[in-house]
Amino acid sequence: MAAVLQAQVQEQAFDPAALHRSLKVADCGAVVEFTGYVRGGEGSAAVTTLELEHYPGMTERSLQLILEDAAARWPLLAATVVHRVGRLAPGEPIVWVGVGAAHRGEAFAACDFIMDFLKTRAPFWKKEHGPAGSAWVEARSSDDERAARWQPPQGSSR
Amino acid sequence: MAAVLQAQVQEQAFDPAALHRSLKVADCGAVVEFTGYVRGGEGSAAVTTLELEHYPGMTERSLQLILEDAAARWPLLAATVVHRVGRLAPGEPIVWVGVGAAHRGEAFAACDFIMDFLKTRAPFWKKEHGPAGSAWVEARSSDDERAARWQPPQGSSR
Amino acid sequence: MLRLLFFARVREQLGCDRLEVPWSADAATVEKLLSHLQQRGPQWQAALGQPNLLIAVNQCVAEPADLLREGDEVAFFPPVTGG
Amino acid sequence: MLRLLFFARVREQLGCDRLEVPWSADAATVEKLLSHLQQRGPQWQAALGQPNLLIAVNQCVAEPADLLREGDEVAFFPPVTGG
Repeated sequence: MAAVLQAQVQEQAFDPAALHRSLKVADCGAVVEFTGYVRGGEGSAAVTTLELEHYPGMTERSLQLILEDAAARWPLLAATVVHRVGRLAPGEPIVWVGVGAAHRGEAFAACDFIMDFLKTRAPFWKKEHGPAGSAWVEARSSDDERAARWQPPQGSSR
Repeated sequence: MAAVLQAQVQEQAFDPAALHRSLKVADCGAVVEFTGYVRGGEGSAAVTTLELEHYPGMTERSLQLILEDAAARWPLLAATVVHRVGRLAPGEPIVWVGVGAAHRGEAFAACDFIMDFLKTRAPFWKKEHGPAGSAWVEARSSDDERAARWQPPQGSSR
Repeated sequence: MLRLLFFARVREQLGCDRLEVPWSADAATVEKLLSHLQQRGPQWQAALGQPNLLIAVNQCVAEPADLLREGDEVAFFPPVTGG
Repeated sequence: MLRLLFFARVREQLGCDRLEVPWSADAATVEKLLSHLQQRGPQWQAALGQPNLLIAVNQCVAEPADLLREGDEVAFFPPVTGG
């Protein structure tokens, strides 16, 4: 059975309870969810607004490809990713990834994998605004290192 | 800052949205949640009721110790585990584990760790009832193998 | 007195969920108590003779050589299967 | 025509979010287009000369030697930072 995959990019807030319910397909035994929030920082790094720019079209496409990669690596029942764009305040949710599977091993691995590739492949860019001014967030090498943990699936030449 | 740790054992259903909110302390950037559901099985393995027995007192204590172990290994802001006991139907949630942290790496690792030790250390026992009769669920060696992935924390002699 | 508790399959096999026995100097370790209990009859031999049996003393998993003291709570159960 | 798009820091440095340029045989690969664009002035040299610049052709990340065809959409952007 093909996994139910959903990728959404939107300005408005999302409803984790409804997203969770949509993952509970078939004889689902395990759901793993990740929610990422805007952090407020402190002192000279304080953030009052986080601005999220993206590349409409490529964003949705890259999220869908990441979900398809995950579903090809693990026997998933369902996987959803929702990413917000526009202006967000500290404490607001930015991103939600949920995975439903028969067993927890694949649900944990796939959720972690989807976040790693979202962070390093999906065309989103963050700009922080605060009392000390505005600055684009720099890409972190730790994100590249996390993404590099995932070897290509067996039998794949990618 | 000490992590906010909560362990609950109860017959009634739980409210994931309220549990999630209780994890969002301080400047939380990442929440990872696991929800385990009763699976219905098929054919001769069909399950109509899952019965969960536990060891009152030791159960709460062992869950609390698992949370403390996780908080000693990773810089967590909050971690909660809720496990149900009594009689449950297929599709009902059995267990919920949520972890809040500044960054996603530690939230994913700690949530996965807590589930592995809950599965192998906390005194719960499942009995399946179905058209083919009733049977205690056997412990799975795959759960022991998952728990063995976690080495003692550096500097610990345990 | 020792307060003995039996759970899950062990409880069902014994038809017993709790039992009080006097503490005695010749059954003052986990393994000695266990062999005393196994002598209560074939059901006890079967239920408590399983190689994967777990024993907790005062709610902590115990080793065979651990000492027992007056008033201890000793629980016998199969491998756990929660989650 | 090639439809060029610029995002985030690159967009700000250029003061430009999109541009149409004619397709030409002498700028028919990603790297040739890039060096043509860098010749538009110092701002273009700076914004498009960054070593970590990413380029996508028709919404897929491209390599320098990739061919460009009439009508392609070519996007220029810094490393991504979503999530």
